[in-house]
Amino acid sequence: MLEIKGIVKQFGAFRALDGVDMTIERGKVTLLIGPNGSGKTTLINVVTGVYKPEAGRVYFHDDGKTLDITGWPPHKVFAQGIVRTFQIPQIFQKLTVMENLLAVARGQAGEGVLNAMREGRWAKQEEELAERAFEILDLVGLGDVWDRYAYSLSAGQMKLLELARALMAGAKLIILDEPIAGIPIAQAHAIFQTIRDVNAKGVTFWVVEHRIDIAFKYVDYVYAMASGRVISQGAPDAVAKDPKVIESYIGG
Amino acid sequence: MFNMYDFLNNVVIPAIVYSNIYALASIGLTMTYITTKIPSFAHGDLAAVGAYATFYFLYFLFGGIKPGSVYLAMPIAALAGAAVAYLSYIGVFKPMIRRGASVTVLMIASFGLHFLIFGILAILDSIAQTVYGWSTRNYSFSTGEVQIPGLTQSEVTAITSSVVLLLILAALYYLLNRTKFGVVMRASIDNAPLARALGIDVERVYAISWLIIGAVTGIAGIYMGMIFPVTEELGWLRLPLIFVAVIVGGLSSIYGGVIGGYIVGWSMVLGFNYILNPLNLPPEYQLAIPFAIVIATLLLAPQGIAGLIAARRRT
Amino acid sequence: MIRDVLAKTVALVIALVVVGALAFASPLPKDVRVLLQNIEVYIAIYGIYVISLNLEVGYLGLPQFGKVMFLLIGAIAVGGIATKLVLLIYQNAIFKAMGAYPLAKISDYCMYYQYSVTSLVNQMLAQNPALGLGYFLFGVALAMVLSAGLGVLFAYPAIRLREDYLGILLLVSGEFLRVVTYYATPVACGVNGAVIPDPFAWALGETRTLVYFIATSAFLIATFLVFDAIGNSPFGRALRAIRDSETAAAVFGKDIVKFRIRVLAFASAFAGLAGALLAYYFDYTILGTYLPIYTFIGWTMLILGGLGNNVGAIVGVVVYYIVQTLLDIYKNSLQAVLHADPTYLAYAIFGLAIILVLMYRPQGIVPEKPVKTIDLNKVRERIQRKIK
Amino acid sequence: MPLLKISELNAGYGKFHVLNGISLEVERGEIAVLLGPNGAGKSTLLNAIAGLATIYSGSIVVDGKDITRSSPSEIQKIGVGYVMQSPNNFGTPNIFPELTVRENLVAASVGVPQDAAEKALEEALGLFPKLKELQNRKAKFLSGGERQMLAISMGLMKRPKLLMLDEPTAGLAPKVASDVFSAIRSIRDMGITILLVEQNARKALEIGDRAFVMVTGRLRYSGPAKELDEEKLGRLIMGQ
Repeated sequence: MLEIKGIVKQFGAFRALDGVDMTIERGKVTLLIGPNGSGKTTLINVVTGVYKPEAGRVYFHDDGKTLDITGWPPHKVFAQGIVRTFQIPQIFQKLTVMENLLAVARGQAGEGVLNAMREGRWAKQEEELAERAFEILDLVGLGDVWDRYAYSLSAGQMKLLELARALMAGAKLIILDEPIAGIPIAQAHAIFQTIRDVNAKGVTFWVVEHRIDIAFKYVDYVYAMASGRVISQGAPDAVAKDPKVIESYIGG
Repeated sequence: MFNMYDFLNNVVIPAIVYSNIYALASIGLTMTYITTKIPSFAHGDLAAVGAYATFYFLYFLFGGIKPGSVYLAMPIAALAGAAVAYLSYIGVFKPMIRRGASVTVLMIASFGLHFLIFGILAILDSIAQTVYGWSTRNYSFSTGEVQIPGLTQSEVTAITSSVVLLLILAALYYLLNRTKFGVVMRASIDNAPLARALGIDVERVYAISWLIIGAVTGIAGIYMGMIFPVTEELGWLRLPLIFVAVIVGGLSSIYGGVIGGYIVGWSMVLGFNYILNPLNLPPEYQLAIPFAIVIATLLLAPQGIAGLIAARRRT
Repeated sequence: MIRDVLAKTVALVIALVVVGALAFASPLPKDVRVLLQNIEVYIAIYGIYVISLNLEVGYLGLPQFGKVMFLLIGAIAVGGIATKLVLLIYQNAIFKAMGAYPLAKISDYCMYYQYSVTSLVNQMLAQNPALGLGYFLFGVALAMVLSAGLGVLFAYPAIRLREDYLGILLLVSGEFLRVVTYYATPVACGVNGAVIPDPFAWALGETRTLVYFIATSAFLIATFLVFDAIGNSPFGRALRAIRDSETAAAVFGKDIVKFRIRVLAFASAFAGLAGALLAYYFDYTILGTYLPIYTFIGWTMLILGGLGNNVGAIVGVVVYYIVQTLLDIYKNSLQAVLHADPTYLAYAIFGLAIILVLMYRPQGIVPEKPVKTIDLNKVRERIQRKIK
Repeated sequence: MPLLKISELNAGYGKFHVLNGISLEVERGEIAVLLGPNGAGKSTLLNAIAGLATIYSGSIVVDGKDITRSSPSEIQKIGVGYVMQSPNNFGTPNIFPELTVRENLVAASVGVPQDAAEKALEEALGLFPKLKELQNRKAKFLSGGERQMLAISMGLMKRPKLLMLDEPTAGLAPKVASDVFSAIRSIRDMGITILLVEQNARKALEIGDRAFVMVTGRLRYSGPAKELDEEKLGRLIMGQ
């Protein structure tokens, strides 16, 4: 679904990404690991249009078409159905859980100042959106707290809310940046279980996560990066045993 | 024909006096901003507090204002300004910052504080008049300036305010660069999380900076009182121009604020003499000149003077 | 229309009718009624002003510290432009009576004979209520259009900058506009102040107040309805999302600058409307009096009442006027105790109140409620039935 | 009596739980190294000891004194020095960029009597001769290695009993990194106990006396550094 070819990203004299090739398969959950400073977040930023790469291309395959999305601005990448989350949850604190979802739905007729007053123009759409939002909330396990204010959620629920919001925005590919950082273990497992559940409905995932002992149990394919290069890839078990990966964590 | 005497009297002297006043007031507001990130709407009121403290002190002591006596009252003005500023920080801003208040919320709190100080000053003023018969309203401090034979009062004020500004800048420079407290204060401004990790009580450092802010602004109040009528609005009416000076100065350096104050003062006086007067425009338009400058600054160089200097250094 | 919004609007109408009846047709003593009448008109006007401020501050989190600018623009539209239009219409009649064309030498008109001209114009307007109404509506519409345009224009340099810069720029712009228009005599007679012909000159005494009460109340009701409707719509929800996290809103495709411009234009238009109503009701305006203090009085009302809630906005205005009026009533006895004008006490009280509210009850008297678009509980039940 | 004793510590930042039941002991005069993948909670543990994180339960005792509820400055007085990661989790560097090298050291000596502070300053400049040459340069103009040396010197200004170092060699060239490691050894030789968080596990195990391995907020290994070989470490980190 996403094809990354020979990406190079340079910050001054520092080569953050040094020819990265990666393929994110449709319908799979792909994990990206690597020590600090290995270039994981930089790679996400290149794909989502925050940075422009010096070399290499990013292709997005969807609906039987191939788009070269290299260097597209963030909102255009978003428009293609690629949504990312942040390490620190950026939720709308004083909106309810439900509103957090409704607020990010695409193409809302009621978001113009004049249309806002004409309920007839958006009420039907709003009903449909609400139905979809409830389904998503039930799917990620936030169905019971839909009318709570977002600030009252636990840290784990906030991460789930970010996931739900990405789904609401109509994402085909969701890029998660450390979805279980700072989450107690039981809840962390629950989040990955939810990721699998959502994945079963056809959404592709690309996850960056440090807590590999948990993450490995839930993913289909793993890439390991070190110093701006891919050093290993394959099934979770194989990557976990790869001496190069262990070396990257030990050697520094 | 260029007339040196007119030029001195109509341009240089007033420009220096205005500039010094706005520079003095900008020092405090810039410090408020770089320590606690609050563009405080109550800043002008600190100047009014200084002015009123001067009045009450001198009336209490001499029953009026005698030549040179304002300098006797200067420590009192500084003390009063410092006390009110310190209380504002400890009582209002510190607890709100601790609770994670946004800049906008802090700005609103600061105008609540403005209302409070303003109201109290006005009430005290009325009491002073009706109960003690001290005619403080719309008074001017110009009679309290020292008298130097052969010099007009404006000329003396131009000199004394420059001396005071320089002394304060020198004292601040010494404090910030040559004392341990100064190093600690700059450290707290530069990198507060690290300062905390190193065991520096950052809140205490800020509280002390508010003392300094209040003291300097209290003194600014005395000079404001020399050319503007003293009322509870003394500082408040000047606040928009102080903001202009601080923004033009770049909101990040005390010296930038002083330069901003000079730009405000000179632009008003030069604009009055060489634009408004020849074009027969009303003199009050001189207020519009600094406003136009700040709008231009925000459009072209939002980082202000300090930002421009920093940018030059980088290249 | 959303039922909840309609219900609140109906409640507002009933409240206005009840106090209207108390003020104009009740056995209360005359001075009490006059007091009530005046307060009601002010509450209606400031209600519009604060509701529009709420959209900017409470919903979008925009630091609108230049709000008074739009009262000023309203005053310019009425006292500076609409007034001149009426003078132009009646210029021949005025020339016949006074021997001069009022607009020919504006400074003379302002300084020497604007009072006599206006009383003449009022006599003629009293004969022609339709023209009066047209002149009234023209002033109001002009105020709204000018405010919307200038609001965006003045905010534009800082619209992309941080909140503190934007807030200060708006404050300074208000002062800029005030100084420039005040000292330019042709705008609205400068330091003399502009006398404004009364569009409802046919109504005299208490009837005039009643007309203004009805007019301002009608505008308040309309404003409330419009702002509460857009507040409880996907638009209002998007604004609050931006307020809570600009980063996330931008990531999910919201164009923040576009929303800021829309809100500024829309809210400013209604603040301009409030300014126009104030000018007409007062039938006199001095542009120099539109000081930043009125921005902050608006904020005070909003903070006390409750940010992000239009009911709170009105409650805040009412509370402010109740305190103000009580201080007015006990003015003399307070003055004796305090040895000072109680107005100053009001400042101190409101200042303290703002600080205390921000520290201990930041949600204000009436807290913000979730945006109500459709009945979500119903949707929820329907879905749960479907699952079963 | 161990210098540092942590029992059943649960900690994090506000709502974010990071550490789960950490118990460990560090003896006087040793170099203890704390290893583990990113996000394991190593920095959070150091922050918790320094009084900069939220502690939900458990206790931290330094030199016989319970510091679980103490403020950062009290903890420093008891004798804990902390050299943060750069940038740390507040997003700031571990030095004051706008201050000169000397001023950085002066700022770090807050609360130390004047003569002791001056002595410590001379000592710190003696430990890193390079810094002595650069003492009047603003810290923002220093190289990466010089910055780390400055940060370590700042940690020493209060003559701590325990010095905590968070990734002092991150992003440094190998030559510079090994200078830093030898400096850490000489600090230990001054009698200061060291708790070191390192990405470069091999190097760290070389100089360490004791090792801890953390994975996802829990302690997975605690014992002599020599007994922790790379294979074992690899298995721990990979969660197997």
